[in-house]
Amino acid sequence: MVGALLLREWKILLRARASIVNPMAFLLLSTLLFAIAAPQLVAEPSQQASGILWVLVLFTQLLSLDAMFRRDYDSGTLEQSLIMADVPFVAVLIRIFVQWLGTGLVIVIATPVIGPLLGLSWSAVPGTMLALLLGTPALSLLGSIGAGITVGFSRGGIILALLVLPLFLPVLIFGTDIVNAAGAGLNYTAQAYWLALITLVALIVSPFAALAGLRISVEMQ
Amino acid sequence: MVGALLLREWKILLRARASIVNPMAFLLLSTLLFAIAAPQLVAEPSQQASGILWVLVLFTQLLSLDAMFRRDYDSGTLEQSLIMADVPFVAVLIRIFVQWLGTGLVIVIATPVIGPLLGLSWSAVPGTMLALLLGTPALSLLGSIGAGITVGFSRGGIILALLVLPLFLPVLIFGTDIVNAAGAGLNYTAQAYWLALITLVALIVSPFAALAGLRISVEMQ
Amino acid sequence: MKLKQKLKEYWHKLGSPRWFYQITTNWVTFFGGSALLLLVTGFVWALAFAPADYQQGNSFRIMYVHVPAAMLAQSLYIGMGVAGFIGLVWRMKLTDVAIAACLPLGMVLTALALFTGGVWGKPTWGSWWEWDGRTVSTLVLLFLYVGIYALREAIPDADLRARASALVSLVGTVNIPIIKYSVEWWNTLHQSASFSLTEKPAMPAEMWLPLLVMVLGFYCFAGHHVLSRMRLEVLTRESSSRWVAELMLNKNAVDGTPQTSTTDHGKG
Amino acid sequence: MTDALTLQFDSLACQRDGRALFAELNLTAPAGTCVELLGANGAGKSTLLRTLAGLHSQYQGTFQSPPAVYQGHRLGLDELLTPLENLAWFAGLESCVFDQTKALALAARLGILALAHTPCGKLSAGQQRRVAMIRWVLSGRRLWLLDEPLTALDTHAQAWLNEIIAEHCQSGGSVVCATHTDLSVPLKTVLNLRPPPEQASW
Amino acid sequence: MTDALTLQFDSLACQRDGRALFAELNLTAPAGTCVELLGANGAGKSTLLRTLAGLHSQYQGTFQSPPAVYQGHRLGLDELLTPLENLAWFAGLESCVFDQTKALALAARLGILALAHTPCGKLSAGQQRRVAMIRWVLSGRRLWLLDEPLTALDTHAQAWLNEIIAEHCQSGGSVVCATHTDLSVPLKTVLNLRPPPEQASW
Amino acid sequence: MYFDSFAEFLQMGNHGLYVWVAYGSTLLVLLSAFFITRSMARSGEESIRWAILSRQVEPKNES
Ligand code: HEM
Ligand SMILES: Nc1ncnc2c1ncn2[C@@H]1O[C@H](COP(=O)(O)OP(=O)(O)OP(=O)(O)O)[C@@H](O)[C@H]1O
Ligand SMILES: Nc1ncnc2c1ncn2[C@@H]1O[C@H](COP(=O)(O)OP(=O)(O)OP(=O)(O)O)[C@@H](O)[C@H]1O
Ligand SMILES: [Mg+2]
Ligand SMILES: [Mg+2]
Repeated sequence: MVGALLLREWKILLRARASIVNPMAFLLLSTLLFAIAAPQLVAEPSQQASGILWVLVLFTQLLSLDAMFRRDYDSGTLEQSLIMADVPFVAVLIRIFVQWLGTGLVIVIATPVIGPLLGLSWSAVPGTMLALLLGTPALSLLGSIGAGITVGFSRGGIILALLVLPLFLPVLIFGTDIVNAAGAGLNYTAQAYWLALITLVALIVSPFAALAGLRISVEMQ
Repeated sequence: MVGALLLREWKILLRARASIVNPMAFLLLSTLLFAIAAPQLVAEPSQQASGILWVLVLFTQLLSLDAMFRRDYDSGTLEQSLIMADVPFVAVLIRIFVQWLGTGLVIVIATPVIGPLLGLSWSAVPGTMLALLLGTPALSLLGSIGAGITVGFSRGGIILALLVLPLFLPVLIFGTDIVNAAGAGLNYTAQAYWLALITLVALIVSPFAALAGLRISVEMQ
Repeated sequence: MKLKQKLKEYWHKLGSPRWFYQITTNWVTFFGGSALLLLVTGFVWALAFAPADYQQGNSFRIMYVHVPAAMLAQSLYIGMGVAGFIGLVWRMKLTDVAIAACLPLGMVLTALALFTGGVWGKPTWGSWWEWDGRTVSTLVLLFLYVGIYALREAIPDADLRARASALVSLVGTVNIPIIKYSVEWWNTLHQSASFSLTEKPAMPAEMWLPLLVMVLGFYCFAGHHVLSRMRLEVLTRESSSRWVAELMLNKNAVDGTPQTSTTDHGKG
Repeated sequence: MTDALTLQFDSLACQRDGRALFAELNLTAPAGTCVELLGANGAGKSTLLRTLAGLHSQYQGTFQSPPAVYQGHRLGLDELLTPLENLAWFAGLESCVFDQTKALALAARLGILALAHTPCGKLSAGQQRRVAMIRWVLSGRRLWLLDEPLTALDTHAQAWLNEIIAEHCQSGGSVVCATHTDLSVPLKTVLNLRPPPEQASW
Repeated sequence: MTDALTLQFDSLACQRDGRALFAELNLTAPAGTCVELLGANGAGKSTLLRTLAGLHSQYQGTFQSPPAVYQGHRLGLDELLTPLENLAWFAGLESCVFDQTKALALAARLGILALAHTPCGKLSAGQQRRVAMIRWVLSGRRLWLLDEPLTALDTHAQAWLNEIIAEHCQSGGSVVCATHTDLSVPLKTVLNLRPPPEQASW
Repeated sequence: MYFDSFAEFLQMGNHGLYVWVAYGSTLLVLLSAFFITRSMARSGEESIRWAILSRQVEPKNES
């Protein structure tokens, strides 16, 4: 089951090729926006870089969350995967995983490029990548709850933001903390464990909640 | 014609009531994110506040642009308004106007609340409101071009961002400039004229471009 | 063993609308009356009789409205989470009414806590707003409220709206302590606050007694508010059953309705 | 005037992805005719109708057609608005005054009077289609382009559809209707879409 | 085994917005029957099918039905994927091995073999419906819930649909099919949805 | 009474505005919440009563 589902996602990703490049392009563009709007901020390595980077990550995530289940919902595929799937839970989990690959992982890989552009010091880059690697799965997982419940609304984007951004807060706090600590050369093991814990809890809770939300959305049709 | 079309938009707005509150709530929420991620930034009145405010405005705009034509496209109403409208141009313009009411105007009204939270000095608030009042219509107008062209894509969100963010740059530059000048107590008439000019040009060009984009999207169906 | 059985019986009865309506008649009266009494006492006491703080002076009196509003805002949210849980697990329809009643009240009380906090902050901190653990978690609470409100507005079907808001309030409730502690932790790490909200001043009794009265008054008010809305919904749902007909027509004839006795205290 | 209402194709052929869909069409249909567009699945009926409506621009040859009402698979009703509100919007689009009495009379005739104030999102598939039927009649346009209008209609509604089309033709309008089930209207011209004689080799 | 395939309703009635749609249904359909679901527009056919599929939870009474294939108005085909890829995904969902030979044989039978590698977004309405028909046959599930399956099908395809349903019933499967056009299959049970006798007062 | 005069009570040692705004907003919130609920309850009960009465009248008319 997992294989066939992953194969499908992979094929769709290849056909709609733009979707791999996009999160990265979006990140770069927002970096540019910041550089233009607040040049003092990114002029030199600074404390704020971590904060701005995380905020950008959240926005990228938000923009891509809205599309997480949308195409499946519109085509009726979602409804079918709830009815026909052996284990609907797995279908949802795979969707979340693929969304993470397309945003979280891309962001992690892009960090060495984006971070310094935003004024992140080089020494902080490995720590930042670790923080993102631990934190972004939680964003995708928690975000899937909101995405599942708002997929039926045509104006879902902003309701989705309202519902999930509060959930993102702890990730944001620990994430920026790691980046700052890494920049200052401090130890950040404790915060990393916290992030990992949040991701773990999200992994256990989110797919069920997302599934419940999707069932409601499908029934709303 | 204009009356009937506005009446419809108004009714939809009333039925989907949440959509009025949302852009404002989203702005507040992003303010919060910034404050948490980069507390040093918002701790005291600062130069950067204007930049951050404008970036937030752009993101809010982006999130709501995606929904600009989406529901009409999905229901087939868009296709009908291209075929049946006496002057399709007017139909598009009204849609843009209503989107602006729901985001741009809301942002202008929210500025006295959001601005100071982001560390904008009180003296800069009137100038900021003027800048937003002049600049946000251009954002809605220019954004409609991208929204029209991407409405057919299910993953439009990020492609849309890539298409319109470059168009937003001039507005961003003059806009932050006005806010900074207002904060420093300088004269900003020249920049205000520029912004007004951009909005005017956008008003003349955008609806046609958006209409062309919509025709392509509908043909792609 | 016996207790368990009793509880179980009670639980099943809760599902019966008629029983719910009857038993809460007295509760509503009780909550309404106590709220009136406590709030009037509390307001007068807090405004006119409680001593001023030796440092903050009379602005300290804002605490007597600020703290109850903040506490109730959180409690109502937790209440929504509990109602959501019950609604999801036992499919009890009344829980959605409870959520619908808690939601606007909680939202305005959160806003009120923010507002009174800001008003208090001006003379105390010298600014309307400071980014601090408490303030941030309250602001987040407001967003959670607004989010659920927006969600409810967006779903036309009553049944699905109930399920969706139950789910979201439940998820949000789980998140509340996480947000609260992480934000406080974050704050202590970043800004060493020039003020401490977490350390309770060793207040003398004449200071905290009025606070206790106000807090209790707020809770009774919320109890009255939520219960009356739930009762109205029960009546509407059951409007074609015999007991409602008897009740309503009886009330009409006598005119001294049991409700009005609880509704007078608004003038206070 | 009558000339403007004539529907005329001169060796018209539509393409998709550069591939010709059907053999070149020639047709002259005076006002008052109902053209029944037949053809196997994938023959190009929907594409032809969209071309006539101006929604598809890949075609060769020429056609002459008055401004038309087009009804595709997506109905064009906003699900938050009631049937009446949707109809009022359509009237507004054409800059006409909305004739509510007539709309209600038609709703009564089509058996959806009770639903006039229910949001369209809460109507069943067939009920929504009935709302769309009212819109054709209310529109001032004389040519109707209908893509499988019998879809989701029950027996009554199918009869009404035939009636409405017949009345429209009688009053001088024209209809082009893609369908897989025969329409029972007088003055019917059948236009059969056949595959192109040979795929043009280029 | 046969017992598990029996479709059974005990005073089943669906609601929308708390309003009962049709009179209580009672039915016992052993394996091998095709239940033809009739009723005027808005009678509740689609709602009943969605209830049976588990997509609608506002109902009273009980029903017993095996896991089913459900086919609503939205086909559930991803428009970027080809028919074969879509079918493979459906097999994957059910944790079955995808039988490509059988799928191709069916595609040939339904006349869409040439389109097996064209993305579904580029197929016409009827062609997409044919792809969906293949999916029912390939699925292991024994009950099919079909909502107006004749939509958009041309005459050939309609005949195939009848054949496929008949074969499925012969091999011990069951079908519930909402339709406005009679199916021509043997062993047909007609279930007529009528409005509830009187709005139940609760 | 903590204050010596009514003017002092209003003044609250220069913090009067803040204190009164805070208390005023609280009172406003509580009172409006209460009155909205009460008017909802009243109109709701009224319409229920109407429905019941009209139902009791109708069958008599028919028979
Ligand atoms: C907008 C700003 C403020 C917000 C959002 C806010 C929020 C809160 C919250 C959520 C509580 C907790 C209530 C509970 O559950 O026990 C609280 C308690 C309290 N606040 Fe504020 N507050 C703000 C400003 C202030 C200011 C300016 C002061 C005084 C200088 C203050 C003093 C207190 C005190 C003394 C308590 C009770 C402490 C305790 O019981 O632990 N607050 N506030
Ligand atoms: N989302 C909805 N919310 C509320 N009511 C609905 C909704 N969808 C349909 N209804 C109502 O429920 C009834 C049954 O709808 P349903 O779609 O099941 O009918 P149907 O028998 O399938 O009709 P058709 O032949 O037109 O497809 C209709 O009267 C309709 O008005
Ligand atoms: N978006 C598209 N891109 C490319 N080719 C398409 C597209 N849509 C349809 N086609 C192809 O064009 C041909 C005609 O499609 P069309 O939808 O016009 O057929 P139709 O006659 O309406 O069929 P049906 O009876 O199934 O509705 C089909 O062979 C189809 O494969
Ligand atoms: Mg077609
Ligand atoms: Mg139906």
